[in-house]
Amino acid sequence: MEQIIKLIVLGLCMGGIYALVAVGYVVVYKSTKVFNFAQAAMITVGAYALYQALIVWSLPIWAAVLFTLAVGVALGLLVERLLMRPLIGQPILAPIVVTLGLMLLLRGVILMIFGGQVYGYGEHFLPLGAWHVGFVTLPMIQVYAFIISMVAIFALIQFYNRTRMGLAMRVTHEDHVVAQNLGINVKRVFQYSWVIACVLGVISGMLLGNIQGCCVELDVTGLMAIAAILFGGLESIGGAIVGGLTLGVLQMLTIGYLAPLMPGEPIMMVPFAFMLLILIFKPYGLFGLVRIERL
Amino acid sequence: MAIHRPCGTFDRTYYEAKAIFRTRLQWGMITALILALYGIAFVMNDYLLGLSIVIFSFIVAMLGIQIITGYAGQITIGHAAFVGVGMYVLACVEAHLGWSWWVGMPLAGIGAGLISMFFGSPSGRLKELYLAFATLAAHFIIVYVISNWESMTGGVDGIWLSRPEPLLGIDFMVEHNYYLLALTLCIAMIYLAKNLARTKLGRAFVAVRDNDIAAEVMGINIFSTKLLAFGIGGFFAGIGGAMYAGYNEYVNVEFFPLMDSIWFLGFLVVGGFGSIFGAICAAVLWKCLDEMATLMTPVFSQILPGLAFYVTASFSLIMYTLIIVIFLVLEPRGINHRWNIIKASYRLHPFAY
Amino acid sequence: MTTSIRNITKHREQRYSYGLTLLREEMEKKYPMPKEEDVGKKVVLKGEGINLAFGGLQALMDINFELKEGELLAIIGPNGAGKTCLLNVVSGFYRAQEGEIYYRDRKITHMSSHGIAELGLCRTFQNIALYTGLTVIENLMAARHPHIKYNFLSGMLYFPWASDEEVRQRAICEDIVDFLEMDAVRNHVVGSLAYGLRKRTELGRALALEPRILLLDEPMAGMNRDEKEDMARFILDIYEFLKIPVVLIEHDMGVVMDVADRIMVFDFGKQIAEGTPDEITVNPKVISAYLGTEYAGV
Amino acid sequence: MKVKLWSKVTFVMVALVMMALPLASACAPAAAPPTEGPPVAAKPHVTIHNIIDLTGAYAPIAIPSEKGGKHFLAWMAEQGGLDVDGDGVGDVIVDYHWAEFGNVDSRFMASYKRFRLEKPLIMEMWSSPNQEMLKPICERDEIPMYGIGFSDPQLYPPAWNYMDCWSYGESCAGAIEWYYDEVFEPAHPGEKMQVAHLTWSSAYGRAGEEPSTRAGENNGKWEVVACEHCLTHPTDPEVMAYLTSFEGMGVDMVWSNTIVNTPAVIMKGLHKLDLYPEMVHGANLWAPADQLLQINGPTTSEGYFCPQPVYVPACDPDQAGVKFAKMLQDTYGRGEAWLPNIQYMRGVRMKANMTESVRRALVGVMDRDGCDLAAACDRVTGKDVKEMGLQTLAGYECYDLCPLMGAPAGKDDRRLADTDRVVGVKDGKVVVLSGWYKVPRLIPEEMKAQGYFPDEEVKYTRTPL
Repeated sequence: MEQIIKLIVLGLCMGGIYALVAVGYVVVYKSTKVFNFAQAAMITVGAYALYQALIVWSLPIWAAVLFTLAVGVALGLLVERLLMRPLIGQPILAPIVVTLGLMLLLRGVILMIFGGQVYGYGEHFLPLGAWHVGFVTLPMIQVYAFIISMVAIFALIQFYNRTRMGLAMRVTHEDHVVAQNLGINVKRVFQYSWVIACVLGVISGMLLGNIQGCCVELDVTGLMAIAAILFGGLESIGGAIVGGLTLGVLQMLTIGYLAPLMPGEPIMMVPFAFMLLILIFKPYGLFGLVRIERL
Repeated sequence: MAIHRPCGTFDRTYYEAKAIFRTRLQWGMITALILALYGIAFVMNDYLLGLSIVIFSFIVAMLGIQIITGYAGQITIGHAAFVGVGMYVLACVEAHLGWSWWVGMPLAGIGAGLISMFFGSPSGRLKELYLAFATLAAHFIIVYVISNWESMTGGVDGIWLSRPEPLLGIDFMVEHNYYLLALTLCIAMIYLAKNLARTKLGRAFVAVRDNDIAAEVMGINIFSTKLLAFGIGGFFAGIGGAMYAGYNEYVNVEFFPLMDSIWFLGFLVVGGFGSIFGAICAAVLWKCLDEMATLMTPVFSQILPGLAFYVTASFSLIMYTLIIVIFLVLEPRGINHRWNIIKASYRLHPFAY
Repeated sequence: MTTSIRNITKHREQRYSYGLTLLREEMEKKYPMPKEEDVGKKVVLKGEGINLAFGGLQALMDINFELKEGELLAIIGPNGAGKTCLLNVVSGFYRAQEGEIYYRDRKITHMSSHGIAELGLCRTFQNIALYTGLTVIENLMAARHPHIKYNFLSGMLYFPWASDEEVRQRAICEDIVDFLEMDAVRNHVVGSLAYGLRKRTELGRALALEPRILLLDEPMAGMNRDEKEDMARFILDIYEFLKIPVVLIEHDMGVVMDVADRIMVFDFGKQIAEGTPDEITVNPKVISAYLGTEYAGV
Repeated sequence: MKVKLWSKVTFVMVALVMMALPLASACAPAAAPPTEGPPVAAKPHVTIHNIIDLTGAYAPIAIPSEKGGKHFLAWMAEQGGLDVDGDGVGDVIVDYHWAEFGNVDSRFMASYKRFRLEKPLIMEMWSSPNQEMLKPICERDEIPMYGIGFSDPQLYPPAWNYMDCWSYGESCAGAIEWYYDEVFEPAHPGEKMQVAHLTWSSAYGRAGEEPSTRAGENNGKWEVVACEHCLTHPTDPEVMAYLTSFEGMGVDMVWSNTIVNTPAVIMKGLHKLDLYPEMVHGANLWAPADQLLQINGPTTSEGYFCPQPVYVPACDPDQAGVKFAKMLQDTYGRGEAWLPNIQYMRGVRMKANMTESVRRALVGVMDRDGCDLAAACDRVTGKDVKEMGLQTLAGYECYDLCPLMGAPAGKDDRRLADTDRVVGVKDGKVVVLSGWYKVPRLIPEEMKAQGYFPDEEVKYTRTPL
């Protein structure tokens, strides 16, 4: 029992970051109908950007974080303008290939700048240590990461609900043509979506870089968040949050209880096998929208 | 196509109209090309032969994804894993049953085809993006099973296997004999793929790709057609894998990473969807670029000492992606389309249209 | 006038035929032609109490219809009346919540779409749904799919019999292309064709599937007068040569009144009238549906 | 219009590249860069080869090692080449041909085939699956291959492959035994230590599992209770959940056979969950403590240890070998402050061993055939390098980079070192925790049954020196 509670608590902490990444996927998909596989690489970019600012340039924390966010914004603008806009109107395969390619491209760029070395923030970012609540040990960096993720998601929801641009974005989610006819600049909306997604990506990158260290393989977490989205459906932010938290807990429980029974590394296989099952029985995810096809 | 035909070549029968090569010149050129490919086996060194063998294997595997994604329109991000299944079926047949490569090779094709069909079966309900997710899941599951089914696959240690047994006194341990075998197989597979594309099932594939709802209402069973696409594509992947594993004489689970699946898809775009020629171009380009990346590293390290490691290390990733993106943005129909334009302008010269 | 397929493939020579000879010959081999006495009497397609709803929206309400041998039935009604929905239900693309559909006394309500198509219920689509990447002739060949006999293995290996079969089927498709007067564009990719030609290709594709009932969903929508006349001529010719019943959804009253034997009128998912063109023109319900109640004189 | 022009230009470029590629590949063997340094006409040449992975999973270890090797070769070129007769002046120019294969096996194989045309004397190679792939092929081609480290299937049965040190499994068993003897037993007398493996799922990662289990069964000191696997760069849930369940099992020690990123996450996990010092973590030599300290910072690195076969620049600055490596780095490196590290030392040592075996082979050929040096350079083969070079390296001092090059121990022994020393992090500093000791030799029983290692007396005990 103790074990289960420990695992669930830790899983929820990690689930916060998954939720953050998953929301990044959803934001872009809702607006542009492009599934951005490269969201995974944004995590790596965020982690390394913070490393560069915080450790190499020895900036104060606030400046380093601001720099990283700025990198996220710039990346979002660049990607949208250079890669995605020329692809508007092309068949579904084109954005899939481009975003997958972009993932590898960013990996290559990071390799070029930083080499294959593994880096870390040492003790310069969030405080280390742990809180003890009963028998549960709450690692501080994990709890901070969870809180920061939730704050970021909350800010995003407020942006959607409270601002003019948020309203425009919500309209665009429904239908591009209608939005355009209403005088909404759909291209601007796309731009905003990409920027938001990239910023979310670099935030999760900073948090993950702190927890796991900077390495080009950080994008694995991003790939796993794909499984989280399928729990929640591709088009719902609430679903992504629930999916992320579920995935975190599910992974913890899998490893805690299933892994001793099975050989090898189940961390990638189990979420994806689970996702495959969900897809077979619920082809649009658990809470996804079912589209009526017309002739 | 008609506009690309020269004036003066006309068909008198439907047999002529549906032939692959319709003029004597085309026949002559393709015969010369094939003879040349066979001929250079005896002047190339081991390195070039090996490179060509790898290219031939990847052409066959690339034809597989061309059939699944290019013709039938079912996006798969797990193709490298299907190739890997082919390698492992061959290796297991050789290691556990003691059968030779000649038996193992078709079994590898069939095994990979069946696995591919199994993971393609969600395509009955899933489309496009969701199918891409499902095949991504297939990649992880296949890799997991292979690296953990130790009694069958030897786990992560891999399996050694042997080259084909000598046939008619030809010893395939000699590099150029294996090259000839790979070339023959590759040409045969290209011929099969070409025939598939121009007959009944190929048209059904394209129908499903272009408009699956209409295809269903117009008498094509789309589920079985999609399954067949996965099966046949997987068969090609398996044969490619078997050719490749036979050349390396060893298989390991690290030989088909996820990145390869992405390159398969990406270079398919570069080559051009729905064309056999495009698949061939894609595989040749991919493997030649690979080799160029290897060859460039030492050169770079002399030009840019210090930096060289990092520049060259990322060369393949950055360069390949840029090529793919440039093609998608500027020429989404790939090399194949450009090639057709070049052919047309040659034929129509001096007229523009 | 009848040139046998055998002769054509054997002598491998270009021939010119008029009037779907090859297709008709092919169909006669499989099914008996309708008998004279059945025409206009024997029911070939029947729907009973069809109900279809999407969530809360009732798209079809208790529809009953009959199509008789050799009959040209037109379905008219305002936009959104459920005409296309009915065709979708008949061709198995939508599943009706209630009701049964019979084709020549065979229940087809739960058959798969492609199975229904193989039985010979062939249709065209309101919004063109061609295989855009294929040429006109390949589109027709793709529609021949259920009727091509060799399996995919002999296709891949291209055995002589597969080759012969291809040529035989090609001849039939070319015949259809000739009939539709599309010889000039037969090798063009349909994505690049003009609207009228694409509509015609759709008709050709339905023909290539060997229809025993032809379901046409607004074949003349968006066409000019000449094109409409051409299309009407093709429909009448098909009706004449193949002796098959045709269901026609159309908005152009002139065409409908000229060609139809019988007309069914839909409004808001309900069947409000049925009868010969003359009866329909004076039916007050129809007038109220089209022009408003004040014109209906009720 | 603009786009069209661009598309044409791009297409022409790509087409040209495509056409040029096969041509370039054909010319490449001839055009490969000949030397690292100015060519001297009069001296004869020999060539050593390397196929390395600088981008794949092994990049963090390959890059510093390769730098070390290159600096060493540059230094040697500056001395005038390989000094065959021992008079302090170089006699033979050592050409160095290398290829980066990015962990893509087709590129690896092509590079091997390309190098094979040059009749290589000795070939250095990285990454376990490819070494395994080449095991029978190298034997057939009579090319000795020299690897950075091996797992058991590569070492047993012996083939034409040599390794820079012991196998990963043996090193793992040695380090666990050290921990048991020196730390665990004094604190918990009479108890059996519980060991858990948390490592990669690849052949390299799993290399420690089976041998350490076997060694534990044989000496009765510890018991392997779990073998779990994580990703190359483990995600947090993996490490946290595994550690939580290890805590439930009462595990005393976690071992991972990986490169530095995995121990970094595990150490963080241990400290995050407050499991240290009840549970400690050790990893193999490729996860050196100084790198870990850089990544994690002093607090979360506390208590980490790993066995190392060479002197560690961070703790033995006065050793001659370390000074030598520092000199190399200062002269030829370009201001990378973190070098030289352990891997740099290993890289230097590998190149030193390779050139030394070539030197011994040249001397041997001159003796055998009675020819001069130039003729010997032409005549020397891979077989000569194996028999007269690599197999005679026992006791070679290797610029004092490490003590006691004790191997090869026997006819079938392919190891060029069998000593270890445990290095760890204590009070935020990298310190040496143990003296030098001989790692146990763990030959699988079935190998002995097959008749290998007849002259080998298998010792299961770690012998301190």
